[in-house]
Amino acid sequence: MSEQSHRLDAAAAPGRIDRGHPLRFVFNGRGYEGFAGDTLASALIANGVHLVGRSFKYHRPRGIVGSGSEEPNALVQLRTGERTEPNVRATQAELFDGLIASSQNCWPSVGFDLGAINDMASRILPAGFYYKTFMWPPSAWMFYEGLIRRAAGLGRAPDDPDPDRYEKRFAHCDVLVVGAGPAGLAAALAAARAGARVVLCDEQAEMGGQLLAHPRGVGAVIDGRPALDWASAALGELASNKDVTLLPRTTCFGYYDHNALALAERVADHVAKPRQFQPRQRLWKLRARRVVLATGAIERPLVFRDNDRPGIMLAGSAAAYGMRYGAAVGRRVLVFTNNDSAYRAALALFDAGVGIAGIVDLRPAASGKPVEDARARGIEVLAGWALTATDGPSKVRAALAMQLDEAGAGVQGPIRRIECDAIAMSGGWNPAVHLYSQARGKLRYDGAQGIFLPGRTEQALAVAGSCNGAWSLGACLAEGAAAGAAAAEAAGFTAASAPAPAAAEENDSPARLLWVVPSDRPLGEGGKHFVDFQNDVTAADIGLAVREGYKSVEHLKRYTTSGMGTDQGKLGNVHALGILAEVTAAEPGAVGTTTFRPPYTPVGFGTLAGRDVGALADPVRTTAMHGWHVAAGAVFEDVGQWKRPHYYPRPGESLHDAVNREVKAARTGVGILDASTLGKIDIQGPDAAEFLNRIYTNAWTKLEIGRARYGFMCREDGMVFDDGVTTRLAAGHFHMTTTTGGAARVLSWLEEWAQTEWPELRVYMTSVTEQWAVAAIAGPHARALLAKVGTGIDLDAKAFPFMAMREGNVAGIPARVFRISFTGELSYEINVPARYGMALWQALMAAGAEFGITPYGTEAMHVLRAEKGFVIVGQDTDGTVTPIDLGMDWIVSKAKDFIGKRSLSRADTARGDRKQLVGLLTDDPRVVLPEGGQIVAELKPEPPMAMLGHVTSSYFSANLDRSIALALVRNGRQRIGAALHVPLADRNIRVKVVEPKFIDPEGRRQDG
Amino acid sequence: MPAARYSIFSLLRNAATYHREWQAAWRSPDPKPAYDVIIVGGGGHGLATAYYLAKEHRISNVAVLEKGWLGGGNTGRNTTIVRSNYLWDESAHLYEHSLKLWESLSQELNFNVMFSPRGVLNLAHNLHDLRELQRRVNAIRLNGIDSEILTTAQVKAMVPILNCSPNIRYPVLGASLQRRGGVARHDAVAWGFARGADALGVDIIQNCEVTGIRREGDRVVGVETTRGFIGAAKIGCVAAGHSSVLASMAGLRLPIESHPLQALVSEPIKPILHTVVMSAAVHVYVSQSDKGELVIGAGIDAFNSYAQRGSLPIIEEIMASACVLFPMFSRLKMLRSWAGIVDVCPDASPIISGTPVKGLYFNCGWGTGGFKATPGSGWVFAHTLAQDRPHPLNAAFSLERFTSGALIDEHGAAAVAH
Amino acid sequence: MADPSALSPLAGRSPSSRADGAAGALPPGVGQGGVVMAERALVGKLVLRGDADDAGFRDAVRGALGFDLPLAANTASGAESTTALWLGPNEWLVATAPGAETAAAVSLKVALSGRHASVTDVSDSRTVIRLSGANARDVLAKGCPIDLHPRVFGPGRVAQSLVARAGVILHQVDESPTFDLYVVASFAGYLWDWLVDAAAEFGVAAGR
Amino acid sequence: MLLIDCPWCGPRDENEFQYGGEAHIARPKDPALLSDAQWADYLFMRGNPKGRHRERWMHRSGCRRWFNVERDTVSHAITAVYRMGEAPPATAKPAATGDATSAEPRSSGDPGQWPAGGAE
Ligand SMILES: Cc1cc2nc3c(=O)[nH]c(=O)nc-3n(C[C@H](O)[C@H](O)[C@H](O)COP(=O)(O)OP(=O)(O)OC[C@H]3O[C@@H](n4cnc5c(N)ncnc54)[C@H](O)[C@@H]3O)c2cc1C
Ligand SMILES: NC(=O)c1ccc[n+]([C@@H]2O[C@H](COP(=O)([O-])OP(=O)(O)OC[C@H]3O[C@@H](n4cnc5c(N)ncnc54)[C@H](O)[C@@H]3O)[C@@H](O)[C@H]2O)c1
Ligand SMILES: Cc1cc2nc3c(=O)[nH]c(=O)nc-3n(C[C@H](O)[C@H](O)[C@H](O)COP(=O)(O)O)c2cc1C
Ligand SMILES: [Zn+2]
Repeated sequence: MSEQSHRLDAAAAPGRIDRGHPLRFVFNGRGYEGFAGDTLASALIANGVHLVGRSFKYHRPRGIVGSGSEEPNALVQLRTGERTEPNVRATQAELFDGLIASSQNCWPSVGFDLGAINDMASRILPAGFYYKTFMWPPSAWMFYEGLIRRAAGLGRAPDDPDPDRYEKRFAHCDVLVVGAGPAGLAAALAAARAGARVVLCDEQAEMGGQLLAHPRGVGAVIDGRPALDWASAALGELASNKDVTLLPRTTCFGYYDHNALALAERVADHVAKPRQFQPRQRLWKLRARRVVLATGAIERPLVFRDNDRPGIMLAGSAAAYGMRYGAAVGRRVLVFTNNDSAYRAALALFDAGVGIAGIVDLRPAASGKPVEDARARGIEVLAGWALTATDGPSKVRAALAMQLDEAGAGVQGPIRRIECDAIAMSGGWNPAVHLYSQARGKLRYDGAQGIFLPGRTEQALAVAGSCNGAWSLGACLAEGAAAGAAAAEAAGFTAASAPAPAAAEENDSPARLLWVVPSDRPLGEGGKHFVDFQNDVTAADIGLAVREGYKSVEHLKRYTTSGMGTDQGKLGNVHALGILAEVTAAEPGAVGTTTFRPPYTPVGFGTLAGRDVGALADPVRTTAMHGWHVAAGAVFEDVGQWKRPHYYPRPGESLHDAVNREVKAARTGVGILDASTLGKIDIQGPDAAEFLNRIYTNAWTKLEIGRARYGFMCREDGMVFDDGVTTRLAAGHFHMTTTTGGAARVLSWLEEWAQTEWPELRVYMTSVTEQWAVAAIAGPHARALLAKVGTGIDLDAKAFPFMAMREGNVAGIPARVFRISFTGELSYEINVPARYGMALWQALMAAGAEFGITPYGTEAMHVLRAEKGFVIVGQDTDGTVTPIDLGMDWIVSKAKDFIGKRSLSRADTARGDRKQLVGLLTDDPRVVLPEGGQIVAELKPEPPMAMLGHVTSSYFSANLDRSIALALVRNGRQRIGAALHVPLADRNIRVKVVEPKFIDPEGRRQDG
Repeated sequence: MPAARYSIFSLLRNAATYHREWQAAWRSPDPKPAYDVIIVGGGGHGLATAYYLAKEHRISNVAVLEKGWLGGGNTGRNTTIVRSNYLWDESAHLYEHSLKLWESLSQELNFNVMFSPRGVLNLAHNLHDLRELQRRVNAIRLNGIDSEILTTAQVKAMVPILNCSPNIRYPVLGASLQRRGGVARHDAVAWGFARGADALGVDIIQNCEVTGIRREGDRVVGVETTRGFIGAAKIGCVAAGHSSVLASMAGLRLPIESHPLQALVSEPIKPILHTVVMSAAVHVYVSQSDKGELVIGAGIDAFNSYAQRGSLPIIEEIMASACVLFPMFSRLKMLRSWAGIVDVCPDASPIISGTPVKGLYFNCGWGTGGFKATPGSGWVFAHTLAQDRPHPLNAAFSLERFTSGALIDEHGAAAVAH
Repeated sequence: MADPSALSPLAGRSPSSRADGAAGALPPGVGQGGVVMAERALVGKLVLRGDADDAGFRDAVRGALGFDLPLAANTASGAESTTALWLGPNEWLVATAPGAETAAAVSLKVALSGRHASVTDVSDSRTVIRLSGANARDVLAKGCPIDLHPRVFGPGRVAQSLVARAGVILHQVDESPTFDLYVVASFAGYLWDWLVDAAAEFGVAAGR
Repeated sequence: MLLIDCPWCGPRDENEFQYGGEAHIARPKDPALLSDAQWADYLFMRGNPKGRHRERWMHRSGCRRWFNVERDTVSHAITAVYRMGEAPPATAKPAATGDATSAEPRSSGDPGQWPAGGAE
């Protein structure tokens, strides 16, 4: 365990850490110690560790650049085993006891990485080099690609499933405030005091924003007391208000339509592992009446030669490590800036006991209070100078400085070497306008500051604080308070006109905008000026892209990959377009930004998936008799969300053994099928019959009460949509059945036509699919079985004919019994209220024992109906088939209009040689055609072969002791009797085309 | 005219001069007053059309007018899946023609489009899926295109990270595989065709939006643009999601609705997925790019939209499916999500066709799946424009089919047609 | 349950659905019953359709049920053990005590005879999950997009919406808060499991 | 995600609704009298405008009623909601296809409402 060599003195830099609470952690195999309140990055810095990772393309050594979500470099592989996570920003990973992390994208180690060979070869690897090479020989790309793939990528995915839990929730509020810095706190206070329901979120563990870390916050005074005291009082007030929700560790990552926002809360990432039932992360799906964006600003680097060495970091972050975490980023920190804020950082560091090697300021006439304060402390200020190079193999150890020429285009004079062990740079601050832009807010370019600011927006949102370009604490507080009050008012509350929290104003001198800091060598001809640290994009790459014509900012991004890393260019994007503007002599405002997209920072797949995985991935729908099927050892089939028994194997039986037994039982004894999943719709109203006339292809007006009829529905394009049997219960009352998959779809379809097209028809529809459990019994003994269980119905074939319905009490249970048949056998579909489904089934099974009652599953059902040539919509049809194609002309009314009728007479749809339903018999009765087999008239030794259609259904029929099949075949009706072929990968099968009816074509069996 | 060929040698040569000597990949000329043919839309299809017009038909007095930046439409925002395993003959022939062009496209264009035939798997999760896969595989094979069925064990061997447990909600029961399918680098396709077309004399004009189509009687004479009127007797509109907007400029309506289709990428990780995996039933399709991100396609938002943005529930849905199929994805992170505007036809097949207005042609309706067709689509459309009649490969993809009813319904079994 | 052969969809899960209370012991979770769950098994349910603008229809229904139908969208009305929930401008769900649905249906049909109106027994189509306890709203918020804050939603309010992947009719019964979730039978098992899992972090107890 | 104001239930999340495409496409009274081309026009051809679009929605997980919405297909701003059978708002002229007519926001203070904007 090493001691914390770079931890600052508690008196000079107390920070927000708990020095009484040490935590141990391991980085790259070595043990260290930090304190509660540290991030991994601050703890590493406290231990003097700067080299954290390797860059994406050139594998250059990289250190910590920032202190928050903007970090491009310090990405680590966090944790090990099933909880390992790649690409975690060390700057946001809170330290916990036992944390283990390692560097990524380096081999064998971060200190000595073989991939660094790319850096040596970098001269032939400029932006987009891969588009120009690796083309020969043509077959070799897959080889080159393999090498590229191995070199690319950053961290490693875990090998094992994620053991953690993820939650999601919806939330609603009057005012959402994003960012809990001074502006956000003031906004939340104002809105909450007005009585609004407020949500305040901040991506950091502790709320307070720059008050915790920025020189303009930490030492400041608000309403006469230390800023942090004010903040904790504000947070206390908010926490005690039951209509305020405080969400620390919560990133607002997406701003969607109509003020829908997405927030990711890291509930348990700061502990070794979540408690039982505690989610690791939680997704908040929030609908806000108003939004206040107080997301602050992100400091930007300076683009100077070799600006990527470990130890070179943002000045504000260097100050944050000192003041928030009590950690010194170096012992001799050189400050390089174009604006005043880095002076404040330097002063804060100096006062905390960090040596300052000097301040190099691009501005020739540095003046003003911060400059005077620095000079007063004896810090050397080099005004009008620039850093032209840096030195140090794995950490910066010196910088070279030269004087800038007047235009800032070149350097002159002697070179000064300045020894240092860290460089704190500042190129100004970019307002964090990401969410604002996601919300389609327009940006406005401020040429003086070289930044993009929120422009005008008509959205239900406001922007406040540094995110809006307010740099002084006082202005941030005032903007926040005003925005919060206005948001509450807009949401219907009355805000008290209390004065905003006040803080001293202190204005800065203007910054000097230099997109690229020149060095003594031409750009790209010595050293590298990095713009995008993670993806190794340099200023020279941008020049190259422009030369090659990739001048649109979007082309530039894609050609160079600038801004496409895990940080999405939070540091480099504005520089990239600034340089682009400079090279193309355009206005940065005209060049524009690339598109801001969700998420603001990367969000876990697991977080987005929530609990919709594993057992809860999708509802499992089961019928009232499901428990019986399970106990009987049924094998289930997924039909949509339903679990249906596929077959009921007895010990030692295969699928085919079981199905053969089941189909025989249904034709010789009695079989029983759970048909509960069929869709059922109760249709009532004086115009119900007319409504059915328009929906179904056949006519319904004359159907007698108590009788049933089979019908087809088409879509308006004439293609079969669903089918089923509908029964007339009373003059204006029908019971419709649909396919299992069609249940919901058909009801919606009926509702749509009734409500939108024919509101004059008096008809009401109600789904009763699940009101009724259905047992279908089929077979010669079906009537005897019913008689045995008792029905109170006259079962005589005349009294209760085929296609009729009777009400009775089956086995003492109130029932509707339908004499309809999907098997062609004597068959009854017994509907009972679902609560009695199990009782009915058990009664039938008990009474059926003497008849050898045999439960059968969907496979046997399919065989039985195929033996009869009954089609299954969705299997024998596919959305391109009309009722006429199925040979069902009889069901298509000539007399009346119905949905889809007109389409049937279109040129192509009326053709006589369309694909039509036929039966197929293989020459060899043992051979079962594969479903989906394609049919040809003429066999060729090799594909291609012209296809006529395909096998839609195919089974071995134990009842016929041979195979049978249904197929859609071009001009099939005319081919009956002809021989065709089904060529498969490994053999060809010869078939004969037959009528699609294999058993009992006259339909005698259904009468028993 | 930039003649410099790209190669490792040219890279080395240019390294010596610090890459200062590279020329623009294409010129940026001002529009001429008139062209023989105007292509509206600088996506992959439009640029390919121009390229093949010049290359195959020697018509190089051609302008490609693009309202924004080349490839900024769906070409630049798709999940780059390339395959030709389509059900119907018409589709299979068209996409297969395209796939053949892909196989030598980098060499043809002297621009590495990184076509990577790493195999495309389509998973089956229930018996219905399996039956449909069989149907497709048989049809595709008989059309002379490679396609095979894999068992669950074979799928597992090919994609070890896939959850092939029988105990998940929708287990993997098998898959179809097209080995010649894969992915390609989307941007490179646009840039490569642009560079190729430019070298043959085509004018590529960016930031030039077509705002009107000028007709004289029943024929077109040119287009109004944000850079003024440009004349042409033949106009080919290849504007994907904006096709209806262009059609309305000529007083036409199309059987097209525009919807946002989303996609997303994860942060880059070391290689874990070496093929393309698609599942229509649970709505997920995923591959891993050469940079290491997982590229994942989501569904369309149901409503018409011209905003290139989608909604979060679609992303939640896809992530749940992805985590069910690939449980170790759960701790990876979504880096960026976006949307394109797709032009959806009722039968999920494209329209490559003349119109009732003489000289006006449309190539659209590619919806969620036209990237794979880019070279083939340009090739047949160039033929159609040059000869004033369709090539046999695109004859069936006419506007007329909506009147006759001869649709090419690729919805049937595919559900998602990427 | 008077009739032992009648099984409710959650008979295997909810102790309240079984005379012996034995089945489906709930996993405990961490807290002490921040959420209480029970099935209200076999509650009677009728879908009533008719023209709300027709005073004759309203009067007839009042005559049959003894109270006025709720006419304001997403509200409920009722008397004693019968409740009517607004489902649509011409659609209500009438919930009765278990077993009382048949009589209610008959009196409605009689009262409405001769009118274009419909009464459909859907008692077995859906079941009712009763959710209460201090964290009931937190659990619902995990899957339901409706704002259930007391400022917006309160006793007597009804909403049809989604909870996770199940459609529900949500009825706030009292202030405590207690919610009745009417869910289609085949989704009840999923919803129950989903709720138990969602409630685990608060602790879940079985109610009656 | 859109916030859609169901004419009965009030504002609800989009995921409770089903989209029903372009509104006001009446089914021809006598389809048999139409030519194939006219029938195809009814069946398949759509305005698909960029800008103001009148479309149908159904409150699927709610009251199950169909209704009409006027929405901008670029900004997604909803400018009107009206019941089946009701006339579209008179003030708004239907957008010609391709014409990105910008709509006035319902009221700038209205929560959750987007103003219309131009193309991306
Ligand atoms: C998220 C997503 C995933 C997808 N995944 C796949 C996939 O995996 N595989 C696959 O094969 N396909 C996929 N697709 C579909 C595929 O991207 C498209 O079909 C294909 O890229 C269309 O190419 P295009 O050149 O026709 O259109 P685009 O690239 O969109 O080009 C059309 C161009 O026309 C321009 N334009 C429009 N109007 C005008 C005007 N008035 N004046 C001038 N210019 C105009 C546009 O700016 C645009 O650049 C996907 C699409 C999306 C959105
Ligand atoms: N030039 C300068 O001197 C300068 C520059 C920048 C800031 N400052 C100072 O910084 C302070 C700015 O105050 P402020 O309140 O505007 O900003 P802030 O930076 O104090 O607070 C912004 C907060 O928003 C959070 N945040 C950002 N994006 C988020 C997201 N998507 N989701 C959740 N949280 C997110 C951040 O974690 C941060 O805590 C002032 O004190 C100001 O003086 C000064
Ligand atoms: C295949 C593919 C891979 C992508 N990879 C990345 C990536 O690594 N990083 C990134 O930021 N964006 C990536 N993108 C997304 C683009 O940044 C961008 O979002 C997309 O092209 C749409 O453009 P827009 O967001 O500018 O509208 C990728 C896009 C595609 C199509
Ligand atoms: Zn509603």
